[in-house]
Amino acid sequence: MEPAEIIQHSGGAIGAAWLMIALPLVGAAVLLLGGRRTDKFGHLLGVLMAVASFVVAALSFAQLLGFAPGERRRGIELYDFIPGLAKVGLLVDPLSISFCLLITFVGSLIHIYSIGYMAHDPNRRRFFAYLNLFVAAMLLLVLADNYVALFVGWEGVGLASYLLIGFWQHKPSAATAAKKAFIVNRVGDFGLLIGIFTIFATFHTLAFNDVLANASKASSGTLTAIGLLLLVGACGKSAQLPLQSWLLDAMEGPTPVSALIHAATMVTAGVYLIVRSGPIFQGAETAQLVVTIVGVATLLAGAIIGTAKDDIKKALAGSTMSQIGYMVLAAGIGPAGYAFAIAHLITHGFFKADMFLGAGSVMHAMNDEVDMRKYGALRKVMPLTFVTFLIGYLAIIGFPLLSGYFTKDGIIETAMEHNAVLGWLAVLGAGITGFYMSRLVFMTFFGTKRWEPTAHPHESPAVMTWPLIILSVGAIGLGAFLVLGNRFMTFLSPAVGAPEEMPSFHPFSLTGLVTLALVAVGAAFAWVKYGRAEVPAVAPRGSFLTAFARRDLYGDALNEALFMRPGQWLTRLAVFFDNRGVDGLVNGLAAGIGGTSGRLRRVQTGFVRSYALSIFLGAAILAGAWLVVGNL
Amino acid sequence: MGESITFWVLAIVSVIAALGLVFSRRAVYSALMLGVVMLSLAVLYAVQDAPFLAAVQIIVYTGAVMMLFLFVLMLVGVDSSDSLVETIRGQRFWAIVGGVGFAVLLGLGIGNAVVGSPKGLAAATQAGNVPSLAQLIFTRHVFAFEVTSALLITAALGAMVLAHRERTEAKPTQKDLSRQRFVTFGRTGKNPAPLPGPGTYARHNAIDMPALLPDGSVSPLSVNRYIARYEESQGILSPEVAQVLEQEEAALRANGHSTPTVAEEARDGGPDTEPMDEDGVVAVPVVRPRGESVRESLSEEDGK
Amino acid sequence: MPWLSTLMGVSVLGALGVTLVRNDKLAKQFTLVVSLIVLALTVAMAVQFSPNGDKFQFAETYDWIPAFGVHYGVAVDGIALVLILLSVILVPIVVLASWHDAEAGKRSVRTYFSLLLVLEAMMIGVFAATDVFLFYVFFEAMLIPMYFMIGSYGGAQRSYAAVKFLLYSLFGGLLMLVAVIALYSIAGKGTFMFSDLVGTIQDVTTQKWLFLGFFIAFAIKAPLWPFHTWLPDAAAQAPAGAAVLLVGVLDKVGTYGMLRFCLELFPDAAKFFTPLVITLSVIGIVYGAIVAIGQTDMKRLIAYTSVSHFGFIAMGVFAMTTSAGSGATLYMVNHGFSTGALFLIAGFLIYRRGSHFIADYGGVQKVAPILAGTFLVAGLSSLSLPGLSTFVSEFMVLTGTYQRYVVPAVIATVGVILAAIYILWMYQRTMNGPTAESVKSLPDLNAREKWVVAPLVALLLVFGLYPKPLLDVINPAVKDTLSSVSVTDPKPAVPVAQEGQ
Amino acid sequence: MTTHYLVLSALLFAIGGVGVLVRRNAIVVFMCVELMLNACNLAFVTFARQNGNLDGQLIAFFVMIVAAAEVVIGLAIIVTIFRTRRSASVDDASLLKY
Repeated sequence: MEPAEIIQHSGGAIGAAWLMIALPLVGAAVLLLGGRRTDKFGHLLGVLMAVASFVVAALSFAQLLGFAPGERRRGIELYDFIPGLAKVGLLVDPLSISFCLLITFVGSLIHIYSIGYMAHDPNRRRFFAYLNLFVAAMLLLVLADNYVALFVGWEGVGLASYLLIGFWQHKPSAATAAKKAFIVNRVGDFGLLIGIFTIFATFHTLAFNDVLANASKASSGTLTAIGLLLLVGACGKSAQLPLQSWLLDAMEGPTPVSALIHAATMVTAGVYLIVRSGPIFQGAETAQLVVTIVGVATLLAGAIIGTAKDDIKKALAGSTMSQIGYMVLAAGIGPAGYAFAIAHLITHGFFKADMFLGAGSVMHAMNDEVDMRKYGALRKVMPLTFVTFLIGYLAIIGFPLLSGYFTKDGIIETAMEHNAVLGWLAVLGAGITGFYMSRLVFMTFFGTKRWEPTAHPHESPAVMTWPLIILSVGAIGLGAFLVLGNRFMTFLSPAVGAPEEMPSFHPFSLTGLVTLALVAVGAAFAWVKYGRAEVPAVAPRGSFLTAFARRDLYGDALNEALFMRPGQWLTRLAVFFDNRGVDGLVNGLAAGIGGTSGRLRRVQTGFVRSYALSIFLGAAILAGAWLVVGNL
Repeated sequence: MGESITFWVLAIVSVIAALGLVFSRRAVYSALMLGVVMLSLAVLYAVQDAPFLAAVQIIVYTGAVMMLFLFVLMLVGVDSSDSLVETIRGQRFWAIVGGVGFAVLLGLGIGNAVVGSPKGLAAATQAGNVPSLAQLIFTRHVFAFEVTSALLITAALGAMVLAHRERTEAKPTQKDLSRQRFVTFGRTGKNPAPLPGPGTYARHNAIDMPALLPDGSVSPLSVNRYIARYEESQGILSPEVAQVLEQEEAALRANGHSTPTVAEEARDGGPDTEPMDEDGVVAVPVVRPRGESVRESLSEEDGK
Repeated sequence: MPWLSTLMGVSVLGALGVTLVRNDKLAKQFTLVVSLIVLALTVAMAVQFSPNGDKFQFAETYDWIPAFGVHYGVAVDGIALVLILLSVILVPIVVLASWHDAEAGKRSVRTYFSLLLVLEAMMIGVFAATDVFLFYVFFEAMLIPMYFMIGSYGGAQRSYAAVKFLLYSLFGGLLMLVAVIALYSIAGKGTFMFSDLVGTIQDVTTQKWLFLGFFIAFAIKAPLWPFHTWLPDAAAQAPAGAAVLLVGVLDKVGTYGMLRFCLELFPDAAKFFTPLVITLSVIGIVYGAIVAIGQTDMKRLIAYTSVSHFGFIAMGVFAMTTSAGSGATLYMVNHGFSTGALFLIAGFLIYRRGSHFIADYGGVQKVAPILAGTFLVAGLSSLSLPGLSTFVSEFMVLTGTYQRYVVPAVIATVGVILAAIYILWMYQRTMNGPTAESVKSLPDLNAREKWVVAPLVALLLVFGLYPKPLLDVINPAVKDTLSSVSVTDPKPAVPVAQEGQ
Repeated sequence: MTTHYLVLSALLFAIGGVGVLVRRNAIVVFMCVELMLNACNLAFVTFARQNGNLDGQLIAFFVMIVAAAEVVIGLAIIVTIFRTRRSASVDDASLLKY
């Protein structure tokens, strides 16, 4: 089934969809330009704008549901952005509205949570300004109806991410992490940009509508090139191999940021891009294959990294990488996988945000300690945090009937049908997930107290726990709601197309049982190692594998050896070459002329008579020349 | 025919004079040679229907300009003469090459040029040479003429400015000079009093008469060395004066000095005059650095 | 109304007026007022410009040297108009920014501001000239005020930098003079008017030689690799305000000249040399960026980023597609604002701390958040962040170039990554991290400085989101230029029936 | 006859030129310059007669005036230099060098 036609729309909530972007943008502008004057109400304004944006999204959604399924793609023209290249417009369709709801809803909750989390930070207003900026950019990314506007949003979220990772800029590690995130993302953008150039050179338009409807007319070589280039962009933004290295460092940012940007929304933009550009990938099998390989590789790599991290946020970040790997895998499969990719994306947004915020709550209680080896036995002190975290945990490992069970299993099943090798690797990933997430929970909430003497943990205030509760509700039920009866797939199909045959849900398929078994083994292994046994305060050295995982699979080392060192060397060489080579040539020329002149000036003896002699001889020569020429 | 004769005579004279101008060592001779050239040219002008210019040539050049030259020569020193030894390498060779080459080239050019017979100025000077010229000057070229007047005034002013020397300190008064004399006396024992005039106590006051001291003996101070030498060479030196000179010579020899030669005395301004330096200090003969080059050129001449 | 002459006349009269004012403070205020009047007049003129009317508008032509057919001929098309706008917008900002710059040098304040106004008149003249000889005169005369601004009011090595700047530019200018005279005599039209000279040189070999004469002058001015080494010295030594005008406007004359003269007068030669120029541009983009990364001096770093950016502009000019050409023209304008902001804010920072070495800073964000924030915005515009105007132009240049030259465009896109490295690394080293002891007491931007930065940031943002007003003016002019070179845009591989595009 | 005058003029001019070059006494150098000027004047006067108009004579007249002015200034300069340097040699005034 092909995607439906886009219908130009005006009026109603959808006609005002631009407000979704504009409201948080205004919030950000007021807070940034207003300066200290807005300190008092800055956080409230930020929350208000996010919630208002959610309201618009919800109303739009409601209006969209009012149309027949085939008429649910609504385009809104805004203005002529770059004459001849791109007009800016919004595309409200099931795909984008799903994202909008996720972004604004989770975003609003995290805004609320941040009121409590950042209560003591003198720059809270600026924090909310950046959060608002992020929400605006992210919404532009998903609502854009062409690649240029998408790219604007794409870079906008990158900027917000940069600003928020480096929010505590006085910490050199935070500043470096922010810069790294931006630069690695730029490498991805490099691919995305060239992809866009290729699209323009091929189609002479950048609007989704025109490009995607005509994608099948282009040669498969072109489509493969475009697909791979878009994948590079997606890898950068979604922290897929080989551009994954920035995500772990990005945990330097405040925890709500990690929850919103580096778990729930921004990092899934790559998945959005691949799904949105579906027709291009469907015309290029090689590109699709590469997408699935990247997805599987990343889901395993993320999981392995997650097993070895003692930093609670980095462990969660590894898990995020891994889960996005699942989504990318699904997105690479084609229309059969799109719905599961997006559904997993949404449920992941809920449970991962839930867990990140839970982790934030723990850190808030433990004086911003992130080392899990210094936690333990927190379940009694922070019961609410514990329960909500536990729900998120169960959801992610795929505990039956919770969200992850439906969406992740859906992906694994689809992958299994598509390609058995990929499918089994995805199953293996699920098993590892069971291990590292259990490890995390056991180390944090069970076992004995290994607290620092100064730590006095306590439950967080209501403004922080209520978002946790709401998110955990989503983590429990959203999966079942979306997947059962192919509800989401049907909803999404006007936007991304649908497979020939709707999948049916088997509660006890072979794959599902094997997965469950592997997860149970992983969890049990974690219980043996970290739940029952004493957790050493200092990490044991561990095997080669542990070191491998701890050092992020040597990703940073590789980058350093392959790019940074040669880059530094190249830079030094270039500077030297510029100073001595290019400039040296010029200065050498100048010095040469100067030297020659220095010698030539000796001719100026100061004796008036020798000057006169040269004049006289010159005159004689002139007279001679005149005679010769005159007689010719 | 008459013109030809005049031309050839004057041409030869003027070329020889010009060569003399260039090659004579003494500047005064050069000046005279230049005068000869200018006079010859004046005649040639006259021959070529330019009587006014001939007159101007004589009046302005030979009269005024030449006088100026001689004047300056006197200021700088009449008998100073150039050494003709060249100091800049290759200068003379190339100068002569250039000069000869230039002359040959110009001569060739002119010689090759086809020149008809002169038109003559009869038509142009119907009103006479001077009135015709005057008419041109005061009509067509009146602006240039007026400008030249400005030029001349400027030149006159410029010459005054250049030649004027600002006195940087007060002129020494008689008191200063007198004090200076006694300072010198204290330092060198030189007689501060005026030299005795010739003829004091003597029977007559001719320049060759040494003054007599009250005891009737000859005052050595008053003996004019030039005249004494002359008279000695003529054998008419009076015995009193001879005696004085011998005594003086003996005294100097005892001190390890030889008798100063006349030339030396003349250069130092003679025995009677003590050169006063600009600073008002009586110069010790050896210390006179600024005049060195002049003296060197003099001694060069002496050597030849 | 003779708009263009009025603009220049007001500037020149203002410059004379400034020298007559006895009081330094009054002189500054007077300069500001004059520059604002010029700005207002220019805006009034721009409003009357009709983008789809005649190619050259507001034309004035008077005989200047009739014996050689030299005219005083001025007029503007879309390209010149936006560049003139750029100049007259930057001048009041620079005046305000340089309020105390001249005093530090203990030299005449009035002379500095007077030179600024003279420079403004010449900048207007050089973009407006429609007579090739007049263009040359302005092209060279512009050097004089800039030479004095660098040489008298610059940093420690100012005389070295000023002489280097002058010699480089003169060298190029003289080559151009030769070409101008040759053009005049070979064309044999007895006139220097641009419109009469277009299309007169048919012989390709002749075109090539004349093209080189013009191009080398422009490449030095622009500056294109490898003629760039004067720029870091001059920009680093010049006072911040002069550096802004130098890099923001004066150098644009080079790229403007390529677009106006090299392309239109010598179309065949331009096509012949395109591979060479594109290669030089691409080298410049990557090389400038890499060298910028390695700089330790803030102003030199910014100067090298400009080398990289000028590569983009030259590439856009010679890619000869509509979008690349318009993008390059827009890039000239945006780069003026972007680099201007960067130079000025770096100038404020340097003025406070007294050092231009990056290593002497750190953690400024904490003590001067507004300064740091605006610096970041300026920096982000330098790395072409979408939402800021530089993105639009860079995107257009790259898209346009990619249509015809895939590999150069791809290599040039690497510049996008490198830009992120040099800007963010500099920002991190100066603004982030623990606050260095020496900057603990740095004051934040004062009101005057905020007034300097605000318009630039506003322009970057407005044109970043809505570049249409500029592009509407630029596009017809670029299309006209390209049609006179007789090239057309490549056709798409997959034609798409578009609605309304 | 004209040719003879002109050759004489050229000869005198060349001699004057050589004199300027070989003599060191500033006054003599000056005299040689005057000689050259006179040689030129001779040519002017000759051409005046050759071409039958008075312009040549007129120019010669102006040359004389200028020469007079020049001599006045030149000699004043020589005197000044002599007063400070005690020398009239042009080689001694050789400060105009590298």
